[in-house]
Amino acid sequence: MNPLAQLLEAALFSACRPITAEELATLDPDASAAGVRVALEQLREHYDFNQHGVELVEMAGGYQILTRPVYAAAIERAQFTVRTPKLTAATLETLAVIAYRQPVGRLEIEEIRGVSAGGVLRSLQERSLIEVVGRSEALGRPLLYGTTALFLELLGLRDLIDLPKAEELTIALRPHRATSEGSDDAAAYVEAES
Amino acid sequence: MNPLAQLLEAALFSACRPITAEELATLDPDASAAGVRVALEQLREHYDFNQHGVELVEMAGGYQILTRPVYAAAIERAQFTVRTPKLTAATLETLAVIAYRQPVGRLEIEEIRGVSAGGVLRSLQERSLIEVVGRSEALGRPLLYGTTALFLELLGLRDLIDLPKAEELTIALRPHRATSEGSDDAAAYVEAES
Amino acid sequence: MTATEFIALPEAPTIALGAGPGFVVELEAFSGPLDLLLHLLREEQLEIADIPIARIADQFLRAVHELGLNQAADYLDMASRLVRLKAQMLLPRKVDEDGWEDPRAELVRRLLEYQQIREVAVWLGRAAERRAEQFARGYLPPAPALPPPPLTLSLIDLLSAIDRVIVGIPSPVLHKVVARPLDVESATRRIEDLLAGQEQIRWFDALGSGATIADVLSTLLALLELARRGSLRLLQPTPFSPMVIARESPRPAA
Repeated sequence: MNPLAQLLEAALFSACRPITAEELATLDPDASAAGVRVALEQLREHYDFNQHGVELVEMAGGYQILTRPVYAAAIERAQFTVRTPKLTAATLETLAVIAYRQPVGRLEIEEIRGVSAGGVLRSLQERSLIEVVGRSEALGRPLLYGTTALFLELLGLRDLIDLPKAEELTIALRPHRATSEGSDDAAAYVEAES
Repeated sequence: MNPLAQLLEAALFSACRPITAEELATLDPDASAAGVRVALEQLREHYDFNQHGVELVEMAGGYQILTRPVYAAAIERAQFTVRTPKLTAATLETLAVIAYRQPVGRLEIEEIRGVSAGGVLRSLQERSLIEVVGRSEALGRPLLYGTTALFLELLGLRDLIDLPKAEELTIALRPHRATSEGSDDAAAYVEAES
Repeated sequence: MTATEFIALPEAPTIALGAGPGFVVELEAFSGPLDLLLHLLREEQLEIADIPIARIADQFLRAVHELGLNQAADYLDMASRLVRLKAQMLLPRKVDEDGWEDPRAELVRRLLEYQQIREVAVWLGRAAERRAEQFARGYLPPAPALPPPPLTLSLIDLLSAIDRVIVGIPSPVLHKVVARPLDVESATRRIEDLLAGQEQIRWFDALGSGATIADVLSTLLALLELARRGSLRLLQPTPFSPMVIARESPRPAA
């Protein structure tokens, strides 16, 4: 491994969250962005080629070293660490609404899920999986929520675009408001319904 | 690396503490004590021979994977190991109450948040985010708190009136002094305290 | 099997509807009224786009009742919507009437939308499980003694905090309205004590002397509750005659 790859490995080992390429570049004043990319690639290949127990994962806009899934059961049995508890259906549904509709207010979330959302929203905020991203222009100017980097980390996603596309779902999702024109949107939606 | 060495690497990486050779042997029911020793030796040699940024260290009767000392300075400077010290939820909530209700006494803060506020108030004062701005007329003449200039600076606000208005929030909070008539407000305030 | 016996079926809860004496289901299996509704439709292999409202409304009401969800406002809200829809569907309309809007359209739209969200939620759940198979570094040596990095505080964080505070506020703190509280518990005890001693009592006995409006209301609520539980009977022998409160011999619990 080249010296930069070694430094990056040490840095990634010492961190407990994904580190962006930009952050990694600050480690060595002489390192270029391209150099960091090459070194990261070398590190990834080294882990794969030499069949290490860990791998380099790209996630939430950054890089992190994680153990390979195949060892999870043995490590848990030996009680060296514990797996993150499963998310409840209510949590997952609320996250799903926010992930696709963000920025989205509490009222819309409650309308879609058919249940009140106060408790779930609070707990998601406390766990930093969602955050307030602004306020709506609507009456009462309610707070709008969006997902955080930690949400991506929890799901092992690089970016929100890794979420399933509308056309990949069995039923087409209504495109969210920010990205589409009102009238076309409504027409397309009615079509999808029939 | 042999399969046991891979498993040991994953386990040592994910463990929350140094792990003894005996504990490591529990990972694989087929592994002998000798086998674990051989695999650990292979792991150590692999890290050294391939000039990894990390090394296998034996200490306090257990094994750990640690970054090599030569990288310590660079990693410490980059501060990847510590997340940026965000304020805790309790601190932020207390700060939010003070920002909107100032001047406000400890009792009212505790009433709103439903928990005692002494520790949080002290820590906010130590960080110069809040300060004592006066005493209430109520029984015992309790101290009243308000936010500081540093508070505005950190939020990038010119003035308290740049905060979202109470009426823009879901539930109207009591308007803060800057936006309302002194006398009425003060009257309401004395009422609230008694 | 009674309605109080639940078996955990995490993936696909099966409900024995109609045929059996009750349900076999885990309460937690439903994340809301729309979920329950989708489940009923699936069980009966019915199309979302063409819901037989009358049938599904009855099944929903029965499910809510038997699952003990009567307390949950969200379920009751849906139940009342379904009952209203059922009534609307019964209204006569001309065969070739233009502009007739299917009263079910809104419900169908919501169900389809919710189904999409469910699909995404399942996807998210799988992604989270896959991620949970990979561990990050566990042991971190103690942090070096460096000056703390600059404090970060953002308006967004503060707004989130305000939001959390608002959710937690029990009531506006400016006004403390001390209402004369209803004390149904004491009234219940008083009635039960009286009935322990005698077979029948009168309304005025139950009320006691010097009763305030709060006492009258408390007593009335206590009587209604006890009657609902089957602990007593409320009788009025003739119109406008004083109410008679009679002890009921305890029945075996349903």
